[in-house]
Amino acid sequence: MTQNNAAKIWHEVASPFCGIASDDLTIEVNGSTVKILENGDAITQAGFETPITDTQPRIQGKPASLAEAVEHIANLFRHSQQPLIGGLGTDLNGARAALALADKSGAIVDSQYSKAAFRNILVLQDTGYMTTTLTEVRNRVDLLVVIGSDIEATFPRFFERMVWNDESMFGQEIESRQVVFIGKAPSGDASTSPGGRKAKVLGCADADLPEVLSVLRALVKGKQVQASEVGGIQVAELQRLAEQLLEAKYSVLSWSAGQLDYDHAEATIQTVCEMIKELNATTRSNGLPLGGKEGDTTVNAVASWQTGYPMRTSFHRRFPDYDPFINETQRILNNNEADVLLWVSSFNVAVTPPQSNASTVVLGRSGMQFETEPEVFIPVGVPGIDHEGRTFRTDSVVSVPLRKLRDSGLPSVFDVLTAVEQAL
Amino acid sequence: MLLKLTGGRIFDPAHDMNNVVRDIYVRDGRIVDAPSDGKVDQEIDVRGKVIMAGAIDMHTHIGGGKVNIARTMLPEDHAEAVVERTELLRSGCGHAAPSTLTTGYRYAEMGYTAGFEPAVLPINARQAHMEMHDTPIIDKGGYAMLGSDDFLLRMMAANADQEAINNYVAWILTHTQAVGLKVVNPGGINAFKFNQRKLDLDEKNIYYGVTPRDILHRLSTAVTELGVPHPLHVHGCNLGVPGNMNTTLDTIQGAEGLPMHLTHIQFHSYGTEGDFKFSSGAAQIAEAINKHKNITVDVGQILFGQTVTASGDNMRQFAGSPHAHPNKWVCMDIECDAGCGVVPFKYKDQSFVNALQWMIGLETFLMVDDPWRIFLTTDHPNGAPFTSYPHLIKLLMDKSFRNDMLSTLHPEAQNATHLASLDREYSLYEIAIMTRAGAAKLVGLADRGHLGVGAAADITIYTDNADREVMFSKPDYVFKDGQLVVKNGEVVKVTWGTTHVVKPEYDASIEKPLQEYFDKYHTMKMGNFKISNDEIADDGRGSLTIQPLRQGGKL
Amino acid sequence: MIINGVSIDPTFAEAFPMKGTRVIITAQNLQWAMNSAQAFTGFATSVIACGCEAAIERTLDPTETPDGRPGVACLIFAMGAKGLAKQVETRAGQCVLTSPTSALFSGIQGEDGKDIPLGKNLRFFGDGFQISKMIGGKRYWRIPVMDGEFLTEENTGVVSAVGGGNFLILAESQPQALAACEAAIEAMKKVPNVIMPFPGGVVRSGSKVGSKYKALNASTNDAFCPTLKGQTKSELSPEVESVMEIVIDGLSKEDIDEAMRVGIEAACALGAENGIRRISAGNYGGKLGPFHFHLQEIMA
Amino acid sequence: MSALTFKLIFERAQRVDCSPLTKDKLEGKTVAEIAALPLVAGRQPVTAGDVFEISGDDCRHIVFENSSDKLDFIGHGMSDGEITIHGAAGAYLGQFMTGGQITVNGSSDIYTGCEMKGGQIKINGNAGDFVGAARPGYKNGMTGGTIIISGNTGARTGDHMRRGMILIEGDAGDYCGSRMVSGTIAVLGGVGRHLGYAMKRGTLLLNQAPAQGISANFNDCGSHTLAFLPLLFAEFAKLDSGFAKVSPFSRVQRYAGDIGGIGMGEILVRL
Repeated sequence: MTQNNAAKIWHEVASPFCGIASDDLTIEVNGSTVKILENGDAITQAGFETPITDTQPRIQGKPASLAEAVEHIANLFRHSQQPLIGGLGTDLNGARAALALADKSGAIVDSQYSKAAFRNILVLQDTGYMTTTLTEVRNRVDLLVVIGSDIEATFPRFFERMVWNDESMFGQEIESRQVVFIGKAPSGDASTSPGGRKAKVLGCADADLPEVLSVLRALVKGKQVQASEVGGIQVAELQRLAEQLLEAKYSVLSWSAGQLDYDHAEATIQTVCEMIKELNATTRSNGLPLGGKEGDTTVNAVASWQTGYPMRTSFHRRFPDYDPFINETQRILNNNEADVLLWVSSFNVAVTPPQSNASTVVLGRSGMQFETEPEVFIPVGVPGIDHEGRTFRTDSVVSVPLRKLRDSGLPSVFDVLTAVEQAL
Repeated sequence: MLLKLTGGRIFDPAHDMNNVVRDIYVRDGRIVDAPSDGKVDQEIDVRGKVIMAGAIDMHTHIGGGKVNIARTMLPEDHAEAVVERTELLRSGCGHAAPSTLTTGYRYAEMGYTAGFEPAVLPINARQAHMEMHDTPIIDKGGYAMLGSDDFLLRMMAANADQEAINNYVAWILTHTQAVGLKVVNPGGINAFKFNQRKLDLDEKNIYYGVTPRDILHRLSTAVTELGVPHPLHVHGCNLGVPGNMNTTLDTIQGAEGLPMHLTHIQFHSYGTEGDFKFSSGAAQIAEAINKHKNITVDVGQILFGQTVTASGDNMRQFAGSPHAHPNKWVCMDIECDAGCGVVPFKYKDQSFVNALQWMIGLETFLMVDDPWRIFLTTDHPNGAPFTSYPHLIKLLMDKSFRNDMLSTLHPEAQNATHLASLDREYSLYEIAIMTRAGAAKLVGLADRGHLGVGAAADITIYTDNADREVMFSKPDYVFKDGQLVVKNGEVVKVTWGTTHVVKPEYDASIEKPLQEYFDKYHTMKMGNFKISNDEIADDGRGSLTIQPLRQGGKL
Repeated sequence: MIINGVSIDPTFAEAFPMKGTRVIITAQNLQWAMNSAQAFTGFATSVIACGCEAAIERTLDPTETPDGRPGVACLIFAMGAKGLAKQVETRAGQCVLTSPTSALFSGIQGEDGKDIPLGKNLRFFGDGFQISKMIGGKRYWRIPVMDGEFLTEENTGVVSAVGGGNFLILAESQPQALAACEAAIEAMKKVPNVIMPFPGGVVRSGSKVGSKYKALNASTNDAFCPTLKGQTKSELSPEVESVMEIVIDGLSKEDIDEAMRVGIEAACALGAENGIRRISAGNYGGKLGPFHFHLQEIMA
Repeated sequence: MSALTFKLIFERAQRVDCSPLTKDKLEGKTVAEIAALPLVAGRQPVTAGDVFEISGDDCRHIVFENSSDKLDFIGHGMSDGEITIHGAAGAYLGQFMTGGQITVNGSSDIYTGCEMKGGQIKINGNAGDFVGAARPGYKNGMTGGTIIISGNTGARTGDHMRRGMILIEGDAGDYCGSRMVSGTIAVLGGVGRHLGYAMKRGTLLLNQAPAQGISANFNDCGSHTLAFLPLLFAEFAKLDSGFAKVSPFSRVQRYAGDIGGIGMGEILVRL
């Protein structure tokens, strides 16, 4: 790290900190200080501008060289009854290295974001879905139904970029777009049209979403519904929405699985996805799952192509053994089934490892604070700031290149994990 | 290090060598002349064995979004085919949607040294390359997919001149790092977004007013004028629709002499005769292919069993979704670029339609005269997983085996084919054309698919065996770029192949409208859309091989 | 052989192999079970023209039925399993499915697990609303109907059976012949596994093989027709003025043996003093059916 | 002959795959041979003898003593015989079993009776989530047999269940009968939320009305006397279960749903 570099301005910078991977950021880098000049928001700001505080690996709290730290980790792996590679906030090559290490060491892999991701993956594996991607939404959506999610809280630029853009490719009058929220109401005004039209909100508690969506699906199919109200929503209101969905030319139903934060929310998502398929009998309608930040989509994609399975796969049998319930980080740690936890969180200082009895190794973003000092801590570079990388957007179709914006000298997750693998 | 392969029987159609006994010398990954001093470092006695160049699969869905959706969607398919790791090899899974690592190993174990992903959505090309990067041993490359992308359709609706379209095509090929151009259900994927449910060759896209015929003409012209060796790779209209043979015949006619490759032709050769209103159009299609020397095809043979269909053609995949087995499927609209549909499917030998599909594929193989213009594919995994190639080769080379199989199929379907009367049996030489020399020529790989001096030393050596399935399942030796990677059908060394691309020149002025288009309508910046050469090299394992353009390219 | 003054002919009844099944019809009360059962077994006297032979075997106490309601056991026989299936299905569809409060069960285990559809195809009457239930290894269908749900077991067992057991009662007068038949039937009804398929269990139109009319292959048994004593080669002595037959189908030869035994016994109990003169039986010379019921052996 | 007994030597940290320990796989083996069988327990190789103290010789009756909820796949694919477990059982108890009987004197973990085809599982305790369910990606949960739980079940009881019976003497958790294709789940105690969610067909028979009522994705079909219930209770009467002691009823309120899907499932509540 040198302090005397002249400030450098970067354009068209992609953000890995939010699942829609906005790639229009303008960023100024001065030494190791990063500042967003244009198109930032609360989430990208924290992501890019968190300063580097520590650069030195530590073993049991004591400074160590990277080589010593790597050897220490390798040693933990050699003697482990069952290692767990968790967190997995990383980019393409970090995911590749994690999987190679897991395969070699018989570890279990899981991601910090699996809880949310699996609400969609379990639907994919059961009945599949019809979905669309951001550019299609931006140009075609005429009715956006947001399910159980306050999108702007976690995807602050979603409405600005995908719904209230200046122009649609197909001559659609942008102001005519309809937005309906089911469940949570929006926390801000991002969903309000440029003309000042507020989104319609059919509010209900999370716990009522399963039934509300099932009733909506019944109405879309023209089925008789006896109830006059579900979860506090008048069935007549849902009937109107069902008619809107049937009339729309290109409706989009969106949810953020991270915000559908209740047990078995996949059942609700499945209801929505099956309804979408049914709508396509006569018109076009698509789902748009929103998520995928900080490597969430990336690690599932890489794991799928390298092993056939997404996260929550164990290699302890020398082949990929997938089990989304047994191979869940918190369950494993609660039951002391892993004795080594290798935690990767290269994007977010707040994503720290869960407390457990396992020997914990952290490949974390510089500045991470711990309640309990891990056995080993290696500050690693942030993909898209400290080294090049690639990350997938929420739609698992588009991936964007992440650039190296500064020369921090911090190793990448790929570097560290590859070194550990080779040391084994 | 000079390696000598002594006394093998060479089948090298690129040099008209049909079963010629000759020694082969390899140095630094290349085939070289015999050393003047006769000194070699290593010699392998391959007397009596069959030597061919490494096989090339010119149409196999091995990487990219739709394949990965298939993988994630089908844990039950993997569970029956998990692959244990070894000291040398990574673990993974096989069958319908195998993991990338297993894909590379399995291809190599069958003597294949290259595979080409035929449906690279430009917007998803980065992912396709990531997956191919993780596919060991074999070379790879992709065909970028256009034809339903709004940028092209906008140009066509605005009557842009061909030069501009050529520029756009060249720009796409360059920046998606592709080796060829593909079109899938031309304009149909786009039309589906406007809720059109079918689009025949001369049917207009309701928004753009553009027809599939226009798109095929524009794109095949572009490919030809740019000098891209691989002709436009066409997945035609009406895939799987009974009666689509007429559309296909019309497409062949409409190519107007321009080179065109019609892929998985089996799925496009259906008539409507008989009680089931479903019949074979293979004879008419084969006749048209025989007549039109500008046309090449690959078959997309189906074989019975569980697989998964993965296609950019979401219009047709949506139509086919009621047949999903097991009942789960995905359709996507993608980025004003294209779409995709993933539908698991089980081909049943007692189903009339499936049995006839099997017959139509084989009829096509046997009735197209010129092995340089027809290619062996199952459209992996759409017709069957690529691991069934040795079985397919046996069907082509062994008439009695073929007829034995035929006699077990749906009886009504047997009555609807004259396959049993087709006596042709492919020779080893013809197999070598189809899977090596012809494929390399078709894809435009100058230094692959042959055993001449200067060629890359991708060499497969088999023990001749009357049971061709056994023979082609397990080569004795496979060399990739001169390195012994497979011995007795097992991987002994893991290497990483190269990525074949073409780099046609284009006028940079095309970036002006593109920039505007990206900024106005897209959710990604043009600069981030482009895939750099460094991304192909990636962590150092990958490499780029730029294949020469055909002479006479306009730009 | 003479029992109570009644002579037992040294002849035999000749019977044929058939396929049979037992079904149980239950309802809210015995009357409604009976209504359904009577219709189910109606017009089923002879396999030749009816396609099957069927009758009520006996009524069932609620403790004896699968669903704890009053019920009726019916036996139904046909020449083969296929024909039996067709008859069972048609009759169940028209006479049980339609009958208020009824439910329909199999009352027999098939030989080697062989069975035929009972409600299996009736379920389609439910138009997609039918519900399948596996209970105790058996599949049942619940078919929504206007009075609630029609419950039917999916299949019923098929067993080999014997059809055409018979004996003839020769008496001095018509009322006496009938009285003897009534006594016989009353006794035979208590025998399990058999039915007497003709109305009231008694048939007066015994037949012979063949006819002077080419179109017919059976015709009146003139040798036993009392009014023809002088016109044909009669089997009847002058004092016999009326002959009636009891036909028996059963699940096994032994069951028919038993039914014939108790029936003849009851007829004979009335004795010569009530005008009962002879017991005989019908056969075709032993060429057509493998089962022979020798009257004197049965009564020995 | 005495029961073949596997006594867990010490509570292990990693989960143990006990699928090799069934009659079908052990028949004809000596205790020494059995002790030498490799078992998967975490990534370190172990043998059955490392994990269990093994005694007895009758593999028709296998007993697990000292059992723990980390012993997975007990009775995996068994076709007959009997397994008795003293203590807890882990995940996937009786997965794919086609016959025989498993008794747990303790509680079982997730996926009890996963995709089982026949036989009987009796849990004298509680069962975890996904009783009788299908693994992710698979379409059919249990397709036959009977699972009896004397205590409570977790969530998603009978998810994707296709045939067979699940009898819960205590309470059923949330999403009981979710995505059920057919079959019968009967509950003596209470039920959680989202009862029958996305069920296609099948019967949820409740001895008492759900405390929270029936949700809007089910329509009321009225009160009825259903002829099949006496048959069902006659079947219950044969079981070693609290269900044998319930006085049979056939008068129920019938609700049909989940109306969001094909809506052919039913909830029957005792009247």
